Amino acid sequence: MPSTATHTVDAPHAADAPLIVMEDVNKWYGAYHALRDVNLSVRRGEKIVLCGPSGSGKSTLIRCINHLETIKSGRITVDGVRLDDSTRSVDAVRSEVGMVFQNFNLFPHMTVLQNCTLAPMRVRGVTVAAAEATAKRFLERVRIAEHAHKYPAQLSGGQQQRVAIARALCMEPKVMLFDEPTSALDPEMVKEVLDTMVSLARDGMTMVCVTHEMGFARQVADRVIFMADGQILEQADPESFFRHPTHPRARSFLGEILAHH
Amino acid sequence: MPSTATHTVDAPHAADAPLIVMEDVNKWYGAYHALRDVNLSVRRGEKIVLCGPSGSGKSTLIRCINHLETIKSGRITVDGVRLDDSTRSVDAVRSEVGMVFQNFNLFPHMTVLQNCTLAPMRVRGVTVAAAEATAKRFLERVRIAEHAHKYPAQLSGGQQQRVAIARALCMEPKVMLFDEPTSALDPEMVKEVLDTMVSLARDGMTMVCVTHEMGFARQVADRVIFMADGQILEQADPESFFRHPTHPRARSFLGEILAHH
Amino acid sequence: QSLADIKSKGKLVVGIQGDNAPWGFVNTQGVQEGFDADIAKLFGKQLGLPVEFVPTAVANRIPALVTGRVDILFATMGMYPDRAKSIQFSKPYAANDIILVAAKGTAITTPADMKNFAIGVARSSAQDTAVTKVAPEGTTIRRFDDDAATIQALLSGQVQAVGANQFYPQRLNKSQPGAYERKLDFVRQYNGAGTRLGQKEWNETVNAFIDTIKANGELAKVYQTWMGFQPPEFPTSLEGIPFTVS
Amino acid sequence: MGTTFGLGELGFLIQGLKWTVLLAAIAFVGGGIGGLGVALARVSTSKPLRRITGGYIALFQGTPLLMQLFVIYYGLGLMGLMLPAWVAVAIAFTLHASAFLGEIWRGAIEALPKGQFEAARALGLHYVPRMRDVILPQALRIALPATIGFLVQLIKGTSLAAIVGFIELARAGQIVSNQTYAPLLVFTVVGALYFALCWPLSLYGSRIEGRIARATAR
Amino acid sequence: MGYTLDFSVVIDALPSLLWGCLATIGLAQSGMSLALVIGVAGVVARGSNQRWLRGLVIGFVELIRNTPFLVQIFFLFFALPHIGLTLNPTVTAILALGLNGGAYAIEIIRGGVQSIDKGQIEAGLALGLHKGQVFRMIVLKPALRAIYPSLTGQFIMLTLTSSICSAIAAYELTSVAQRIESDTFRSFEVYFTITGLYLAISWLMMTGFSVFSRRYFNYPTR
Ligand SMILES: Nc1ncnc2c1ncn2[C@@H]1O[C@H](COP(=O)(O)OP(=O)(O)OP(=O)(O)O)[C@@H](O)[C@H]1O
Ligand SMILES: Nc1ncnc2c1ncn2[C@@H]1O[C@H](COP(=O)(O)OP(=O)(O)OP(=O)(O)O)[C@@H](O)[C@H]1O
Ligand SMILES: [Mg+2]
Ligand SMILES: [Mg+2]
Repeated sequence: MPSTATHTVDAPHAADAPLIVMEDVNKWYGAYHALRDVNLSVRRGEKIVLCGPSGSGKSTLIRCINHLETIKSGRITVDGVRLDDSTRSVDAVRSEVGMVFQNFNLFPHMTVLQNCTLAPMRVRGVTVAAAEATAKRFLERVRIAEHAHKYPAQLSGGQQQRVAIARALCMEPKVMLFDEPTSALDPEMVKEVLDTMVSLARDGMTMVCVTHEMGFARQVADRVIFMADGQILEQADPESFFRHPTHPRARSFLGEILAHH
Repeated sequence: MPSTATHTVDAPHAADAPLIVMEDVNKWYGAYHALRDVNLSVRRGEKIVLCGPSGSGKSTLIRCINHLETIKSGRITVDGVRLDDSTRSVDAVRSEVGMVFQNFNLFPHMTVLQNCTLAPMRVRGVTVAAAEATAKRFLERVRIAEHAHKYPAQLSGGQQQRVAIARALCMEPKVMLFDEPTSALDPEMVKEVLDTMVSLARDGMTMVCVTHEMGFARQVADRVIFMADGQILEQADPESFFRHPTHPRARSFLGEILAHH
Repeated sequence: QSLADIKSKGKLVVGIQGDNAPWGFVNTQGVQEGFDADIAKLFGKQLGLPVEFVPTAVANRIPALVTGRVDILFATMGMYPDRAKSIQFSKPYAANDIILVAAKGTAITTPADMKNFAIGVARSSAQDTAVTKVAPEGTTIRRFDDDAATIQALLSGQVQAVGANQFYPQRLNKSQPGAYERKLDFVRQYNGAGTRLGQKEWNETVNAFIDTIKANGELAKVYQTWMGFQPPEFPTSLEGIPFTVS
Repeated sequence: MGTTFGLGELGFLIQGLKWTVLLAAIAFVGGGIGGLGVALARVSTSKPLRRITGGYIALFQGTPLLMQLFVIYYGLGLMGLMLPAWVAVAIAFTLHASAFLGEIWRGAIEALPKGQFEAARALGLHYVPRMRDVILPQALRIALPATIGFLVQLIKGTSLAAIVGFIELARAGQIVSNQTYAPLLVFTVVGALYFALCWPLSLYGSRIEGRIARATAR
Repeated sequence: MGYTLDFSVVIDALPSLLWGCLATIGLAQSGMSLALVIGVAGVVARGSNQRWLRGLVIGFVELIRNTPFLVQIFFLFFALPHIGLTLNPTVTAILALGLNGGAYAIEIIRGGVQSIDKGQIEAGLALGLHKGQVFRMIVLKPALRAIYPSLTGQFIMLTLTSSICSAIAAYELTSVAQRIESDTFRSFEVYFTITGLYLAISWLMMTGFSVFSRRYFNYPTR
């Protein structure tokens, strides 16, 4: 697959080259400057946790990576493919990037299995049988195979979110983006989803997660990135970030988050 | 006011009599048994935190107290008035019980001030001037007086929830019920609402709170009640409850809640 | 209801067509005009009562009469035995020639030729009755709400011929001079005034009035004004249509 | 006899337009009052009341307006109730509009979040202030676009009053067309007049709709 | 009033009335199908980035919604022949019903599409599906479900509107009734009867719609 997407290769496509590179990215919503000169590079297999106050641009950042938002200036490269607004580059990138949303966004009129087979069949042109076999494998993986023939509305939030993860995995992406995957869940369901994500991380998946689950960050993140006002203000490994946040805004943010726990 | 509501007084109306008494309460939703033989008595000035897994009946329990739900069997008495489905008893109880919802439920077509004066004027027959004076006092109290002439949509979630608290207080209730008042809020806003609730508790208000904010429970609760499957499984002071939960379901629930914090 | 009732009411309420020039129509000043209106005014003059017109459409002429909304119909009512079961007709006071009109080149010489064409008529009109009776089985007959739509259908080619009354040809030739002609003559049909069944005295009053205007030349004057020709001979009886209450 | 379409004819059509507006206004006011009652009955706790109004709505939404006018106008006459034409027409249109507006407003009331009802009840507000101060102002605002849409339908529907002898716009058009024998021209003008009357309303309706959509999107 | 109701003429005419009902249902069905096609196509065109196309759709919708059906059908029947397009009354009626219903359907379906959570579309795009695929496979069905009541309500209205098609001599229930009335002069009986028949037709259609909806929208929602 990747070989079809090499029409705008910028960097040597080697195994140690970064998987995602954002350079001087600026994003505006009308007059609002949502991302300011963002630079970020994600290695293969790296797990990144993105945090920061509401409105700081976390969602915007990860949505730019698979071109759900267009940027004003700067460059974004995913696995050697430069995102340049062309349909071909967008297609190439999207089929390598899986995304999981806060509100699951499962398709309500399709069963769990249909949710998982739709994209492989329509985008990759895989046969029904092959798509279903893959789907079952990943549903197994998120421990929800027995609900394959139910509709999303018949599942709990935690189960839905695990299906959403399986659906993204069925495209066998190189990187997974998570946008607050547990914040719409009841407290008891948070754990089952986090467990799934932890096991995914253990298997070596490259991940970029927006989340406020600090336990998760401690457990799996290689790097915690703190954003505010559309800028990356601090990056560090979790231990140092939680122990000694250097930026005052990061300190006060951590204070608020942890105060009532 | 209470003197007009004594037509079904069951207990001596003394200062040390419990304010709320639920005896053998059973509630069904169609074929679903939502509350099973619930017994609960709340003293004047007592602060109770209700917790338990989703669907355990916490909301149902507090909604029964002010007759938003009708019960199948058992007795509920509030400040000596027996709730017996008669309009008079329901009126008497509702005007003594304030309620704050998860989704604020402010009236969007009225200003903050109008939200707060509506019920005192229509239910208690208070004059506009008196109602506004009271409203301003309580808006002051929740530190939101400067927004009195704004509409709910112009406020943040935390501000809206504080208005909802003030609105309930304007009826000068004897007890306040809270149903997950912070769970629809962004993390940074949770604190301002909890602070308001803490200060209310300090002033001696009788409170029954459904919440998963364990910090809050530790700080103000006189008693933590754990529910599951429509039953009260455990009651204890916060320290013992968090240290040594006796019921296995309470233990696993606490484990899940606290795991990722 | 008798003459006395109407006199005591102080006015004569007449059901009339509101949109069927030149028989009965409301002009652009909102005033009721036409052949029937003039006849009704003569009747009012004879009774010494002011006339109030209630414009009706073809479909509600009879309901307006039988529910008592009007005292009498001067509403271009063709006299048929079927209608005579619902209302009481007077003696005839007008005649109407029912014909078939088509473009000059259209090959219609006998009623049987109608089968090859779509024929338009105004629904429930005398033309409708005549064409329906004469046309061979299987002829396409299209029934429109009124004369204007029927004529428009012919002009725009939606039908190739129309069942017409004596006024159609001049209308059609005004928009396309010399293009249309009379193809077939069906019937001469007579119009009478309508009253409710069983009102003997009221029917006699109306018949007496019609006799009077036939005799004193008033009817001829009205004929000249609206049709440009003299009234024909009127029959003294029609099969199945009593002119008087028996 | 025959005339051509000129200023006099246009004036006549505009006379008809006045009746169209008046009829629509009567229907709208009558339907507004009746519709409020129907909507409240539909959301009430009384099952018979809900059933009866439900049947009433089904009847009036399930038959053509033309038939309703005819049956009420002449049906009342047949029952011996002789009303002036405009009263009969006003009754028919009021009944018609009540059914439609009642259904529109019921939908709007039910579309409100349940929390609004509960918050009002929890504050101890009784039925009348609960409806008047909390529920209806919000429901009517949501329903405004649909209400305006129905008003446009109603204006167009008054054309059917012609069958009971009203000379409103459509009927005036028919009359002029029968005098000028130019139905195409006449009905183009009639269409344009209806459009001139209805379009501003429609525009206003969709503007409000947009505003509500933006407000609820937040 | 000296008038007694006599339904015997209606009973005699029952067969032709029932044929009229079938004709009305046929007209309505064809009109609805056309309306649905116009509706979906119109929504797609309305969302195109071609300005003139959007303008055309908006203009069409406004024109239809703000003029009476009678004027529209007259126009099609009498004006189209002037540009060489002579359609028979039935075809004209179907076309008029389709265009009229289509204009309303565009607005209704558009509302349904807008009611779909933007997240659904984004989830589809993020999976690599194209815009057209997202519309067909993800948006359309839930959107139709969301607006199903208003769409079917509009279709019932369209069926009742078809009674106006008698004005261009199309064959349907009202024209049959008018024919019987002009033969028998039994206006009340005929109008009472067809009022009942229209009620039966709309009831039948509503039943059909709800059966279809239970079949097609068979997935649960919260
Ligand atoms: N479509 C949009 N149009 C205009 N402004 C937008 C849009 N989407 C986001 N914004 C603004 O951009 C800023 C960043 O938004 P973003 O959603 O990326 O924040 P976030 O860090 O994800 O916040 P949260 O924690 O609340 O999800 C916010 O101020 C937001 O209001
Ligand atoms: N109106 C209703 N009709 C039917 N079942 C209901 C209704 N309301 C609640 N239930 C059911 O009753 C049970 C208890 O509901 P309740 O809302 O009291 O739970 P809860 O403890 O407040 O849960 P949560 O933490 O999710 O708010 C649940 O299983 C719920 O599905
Ligand atoms: Mg976000
Ligand atoms: Mg709850």
